[in-house]
Amino acid sequence: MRIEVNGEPREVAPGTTVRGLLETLGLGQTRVAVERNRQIVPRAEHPSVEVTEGDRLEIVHFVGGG
Amino acid sequence: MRIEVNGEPREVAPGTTVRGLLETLGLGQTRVAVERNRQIVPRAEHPSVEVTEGDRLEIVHFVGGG
Amino acid sequence: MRIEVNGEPREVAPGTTVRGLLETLGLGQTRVAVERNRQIVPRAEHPSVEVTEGDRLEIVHFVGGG
Amino acid sequence: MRIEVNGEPREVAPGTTVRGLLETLGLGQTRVAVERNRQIVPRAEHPSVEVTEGDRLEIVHFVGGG
Amino acid sequence: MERDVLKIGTHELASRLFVGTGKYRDMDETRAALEASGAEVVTVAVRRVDLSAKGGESLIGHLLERGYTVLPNTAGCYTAEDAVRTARLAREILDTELVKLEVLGDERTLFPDVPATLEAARTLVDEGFTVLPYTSDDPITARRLEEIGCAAVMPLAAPIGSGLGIRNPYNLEIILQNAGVPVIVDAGVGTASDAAEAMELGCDGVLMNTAIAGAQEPVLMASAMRKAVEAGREAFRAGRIAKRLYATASSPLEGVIGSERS
Amino acid sequence: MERDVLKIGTHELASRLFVGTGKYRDMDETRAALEASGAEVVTVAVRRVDLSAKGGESLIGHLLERGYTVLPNTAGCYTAEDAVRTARLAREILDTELVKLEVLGDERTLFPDVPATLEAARTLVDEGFTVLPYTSDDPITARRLEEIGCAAVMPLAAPIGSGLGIRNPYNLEIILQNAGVPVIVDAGVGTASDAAEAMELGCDGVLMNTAIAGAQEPVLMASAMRKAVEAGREAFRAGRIAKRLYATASSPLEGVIGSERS
Amino acid sequence: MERDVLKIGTHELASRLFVGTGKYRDMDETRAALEASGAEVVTVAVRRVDLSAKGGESLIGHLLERGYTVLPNTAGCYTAEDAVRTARLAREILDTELVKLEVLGDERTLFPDVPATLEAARTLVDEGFTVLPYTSDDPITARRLEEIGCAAVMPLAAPIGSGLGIRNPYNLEIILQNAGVPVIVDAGVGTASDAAEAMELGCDGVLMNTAIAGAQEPVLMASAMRKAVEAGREAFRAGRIAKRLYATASSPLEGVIGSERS
Amino acid sequence: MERDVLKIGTHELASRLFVGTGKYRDMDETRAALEASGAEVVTVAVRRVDLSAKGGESLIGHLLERGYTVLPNTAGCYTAEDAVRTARLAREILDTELVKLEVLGDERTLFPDVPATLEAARTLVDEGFTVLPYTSDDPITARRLEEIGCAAVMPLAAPIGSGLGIRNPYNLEIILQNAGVPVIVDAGVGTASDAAEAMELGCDGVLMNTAIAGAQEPVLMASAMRKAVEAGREAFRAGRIAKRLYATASSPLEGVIGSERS
Repeated sequence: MRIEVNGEPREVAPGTTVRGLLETLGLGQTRVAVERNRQIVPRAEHPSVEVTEGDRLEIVHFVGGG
Repeated sequence: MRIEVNGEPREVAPGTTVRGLLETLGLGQTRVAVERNRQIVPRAEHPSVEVTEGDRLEIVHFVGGG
Repeated sequence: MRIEVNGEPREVAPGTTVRGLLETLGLGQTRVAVERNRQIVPRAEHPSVEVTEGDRLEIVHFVGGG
Repeated sequence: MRIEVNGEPREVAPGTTVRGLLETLGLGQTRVAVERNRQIVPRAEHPSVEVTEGDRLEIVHFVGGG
Repeated sequence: MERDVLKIGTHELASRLFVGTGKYRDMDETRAALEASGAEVVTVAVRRVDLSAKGGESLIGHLLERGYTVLPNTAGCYTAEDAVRTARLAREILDTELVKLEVLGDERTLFPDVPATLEAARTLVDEGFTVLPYTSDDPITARRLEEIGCAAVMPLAAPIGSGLGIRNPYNLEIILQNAGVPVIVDAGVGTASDAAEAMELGCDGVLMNTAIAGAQEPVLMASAMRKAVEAGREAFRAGRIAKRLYATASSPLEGVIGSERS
Repeated sequence: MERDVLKIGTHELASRLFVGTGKYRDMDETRAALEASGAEVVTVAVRRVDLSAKGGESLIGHLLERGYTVLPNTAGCYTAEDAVRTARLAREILDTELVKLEVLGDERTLFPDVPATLEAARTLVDEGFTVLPYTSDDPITARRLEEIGCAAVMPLAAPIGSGLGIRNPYNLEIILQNAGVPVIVDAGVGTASDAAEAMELGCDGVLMNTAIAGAQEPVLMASAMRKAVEAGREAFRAGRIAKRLYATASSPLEGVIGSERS
Repeated sequence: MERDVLKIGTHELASRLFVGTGKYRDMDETRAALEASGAEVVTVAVRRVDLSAKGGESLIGHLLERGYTVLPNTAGCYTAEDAVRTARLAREILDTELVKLEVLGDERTLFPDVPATLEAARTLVDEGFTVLPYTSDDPITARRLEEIGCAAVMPLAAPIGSGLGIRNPYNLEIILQNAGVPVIVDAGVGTASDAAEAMELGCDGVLMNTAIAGAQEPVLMASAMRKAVEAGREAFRAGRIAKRLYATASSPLEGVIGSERS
Repeated sequence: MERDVLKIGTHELASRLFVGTGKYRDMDETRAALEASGAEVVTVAVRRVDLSAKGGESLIGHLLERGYTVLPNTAGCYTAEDAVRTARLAREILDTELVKLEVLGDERTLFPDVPATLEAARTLVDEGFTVLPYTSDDPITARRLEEIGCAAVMPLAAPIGSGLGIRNPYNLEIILQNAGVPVIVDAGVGTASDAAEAMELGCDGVLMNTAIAGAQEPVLMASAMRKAVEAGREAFRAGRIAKRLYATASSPLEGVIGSERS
């Protein structure tokens, strides 16, 4: 199943949750926020929300800035 | 017939035109612009346009300014 | 015997030493410097140097300043 | 006869006057001032004053300056 | 040397000093000051006719007779709507497309209301006005006004009538480097050197009123401003010397008398 | 208005701009720049005649023919003795009592040697010279020079040829408030607004050379400086408006359209 | 003396220096500089996770562990929409209502887009954010932002990273006199005296990043900035002496030796 | 980091703030302010003992007990002779070779008399004093004082007690670039940022009295000045960022959300 993460195409298994995706990406322990098709997915819903074909996700975190 | 000119009430005869009003006010020879109920009355129409009961007119000219 | 101290006339007994004068003035324990007729009298000589008729003395100390 | 003019050695005939020297140097018509051994030679005396062996002359004029 | 002309919209101007007509003691002083300033463009305000007043002498009559280019302003307007209304009335009075757009933010600073100024500028440009907007010294706003189609941008040097001079030459420099339309400093000039400085920065003109009308001798100050604007413009074109921390002699180093050196 | 004349010694001047004659490309440029500057007083340096050089065109001849007042300087002198010697030679060349006294402290800053300047000034005043001394912006030194009998004092605005402009207007202000002789800013002016600013402070004149001769277009800059000095002087006499942090409107507050206000 | 606390929204701060976390060589330098700065509030940016990169050391982990108050910014956003989106994401990451709002006008000046900043501020305030908006030094815009409900206003002193210092203290003064919320100078500070000057004007705080991170020795500069902000604040509270053109002696006039005077 | 020590003559100092002891309300305030300033060197004046007065509390006793390095001044002297006499008396009181040499030019400006200062400096150096001369900001005079053998030079920033701050940083810069002895700004500082600025220019120290004693809260201002001098020194050593007209982002340009850019 094709989705887009941070502007790049990715293959994920059907039924993958946001939480699952984050773990796959090695971001299980990282403080991030996730936008799915421009809607924020609250952390609490990461385990339940499944990504679907064509979803565009943004996964962001904090970096040094002024 | 009551109208308002530059914020003050005035009595004018029915059928008074803008042009006529200006002359009454001694502004026949002065460069002014006239707004009638927030719509500009083009100079060309001053002789034809009649003021009517309750009209609110603004008569403005140029003064020194920076 | 008349002398002048800090611009004011004073009577002192003949044979008065600089040291004696300072004590008389209540300056025995104070850090001061003494000029006698525009010549500094070193502290070591205060006990020995006698003031003489007409001497002009300056007794100065430190005060707050910038 | 050796003299020095503006720091450089020169040969001149004995009996040469300041005026004569200036003419020799092509400065007859130029507004200059002459110092002879650090003493100014007034213009009026140029024709009469003779330069002598070892004289040090300065011949100056105006140039552009701020 | 080719003529140094300032083009604003369709107008070609030889004088880069724009002057206001407010705050003078009387018409004679106004006349004399305008004359001494050498200005070609003069600003006027739009106000209600005072119906109780006797006619008196006409400012506008004098200006037209002398051939000044009249620049109506929207001074005193605090909303885009009032400014647009005022501009339209001005055009109706004089059949001029010129307008000095002012939409003010508050009465203490008389600084512009930036969003409202942008909004009014859009409307007036659409209606065919030649818009000269009074604005802050913010380079972003200046560029937006140019993009909207204003014929010039007129950043303030300091608050209107404050006489503080050019408070932030850095912003003006940025505006100038990025502007494709004339930049005219409007407001804040206090004395001649302020006007010269603005021109030396590369500004295309200076607009002032209080600095002249408020001086102890307005006519003499008008002459000073005329010369200052010309001086600053010429200095800008002449190419000033670079600044150095140390000195460079103006007289020759060679041929100095005094043995220790020559 | 009564004529605004500057008196220095016995000299009465209408122009308050004094210009140097150094560093120009050639005599034509010198001529044109002096002309454009409107200056009446021009400075020259005293140097050894170059005996190897062909006569060439005479600067001094031109200056006298045009009726300029020639002000010889002692530029390049680092001791009171050399300066005095140079002044005497200058007087011998031209029978003028005028001298611009410079005794320099070092070659990098070309700042004056204050004690040596005071010493040379004493000697030259005693010998009947009309002494215009180049000095630092130190008010004490300026007063001493006046007490000695100098006809004017000429504090620097910044190092000679630096173009930094008036680095310390506060010192100039103090000098001006305490001076009984003309105060002429000498050195440091870089562009027109600097000259105007000096005059607005109340200075009686400005002397410059590099700012004009070193500009990319010296003749145009000379014209700019003429206008700037006149502008600054007129602004000073006209009485500028006071500075305020807040604004004051230049258009009437009454009669604005827009109901919420009228 | 009572504690001098700065309140922003519900936050009480003892340090008035806000620092960024960008541009440091590495985490060690970041750590040491933040430590030396004494700052309690530090800004961070929101960016996409680089999926190709190894985890590396976590900035945010360090900040939280040390108890810093994290202030997410919307740097890099050029529209109100992007800024709002970024703020929401930041809140989701950290459950913080704090946001440093930046909506930029262009990439060369990084000056704010005033209308877009106002629009984004409205939205974020409505959504319950504690909004600290980066803005120009325009007093009108500052007041609008306060009216909208921003918890502070953060006018720039000069362009971000320019190090030019306070280009227009007059505008800051006007902003301060009319502000009912804390005024924090954001951007443009170059060195310690700039920070002290901002505090002496009465600003409630200073935010900087490049001035520290870009110094040759960031940690030493961080210490300098900490002291400068404290010094400026204390000087503001201590009430400086008035400025005078002339001198006033600091040593007694009486009792000086030297006959001519005593 | 190696210790940052200031050497003057044989004295090694950790604090670069020198403070006067004049104009305080009483001894308690003096004590507290000196304490808060962190200064090691404090200046005192030499005056006639008031024979009519009761002993009162001794300033000098306190200073010595606390281990301050006492720097006697010659304040109030208008001739080289009086200054030398005063210095000798000071040495006799305290067996110190230190002297802050002041020879004043007049009472309104309290500017130094340059030739008299040079003369007195020669004498005192010959007599073995460690001479710290108060001088104008003239680079030539500063160099002469160094050549004479002064242990430091102390140019004024502005008139004593004026609080105008550094009126001419250009001259200070030239002095600093050419000095081989410590340069300490003496007089004119008004607030913390002035002191920081002096140190950032590269000055080795700052001496002040009125700025602290004349503040509404002298003790708080003393603390401010301590921090300001440290801040300025650290900023100087840390190497500030260069000044740029345009901006440079402090947050990363990569990874911003918002499709139009990422």
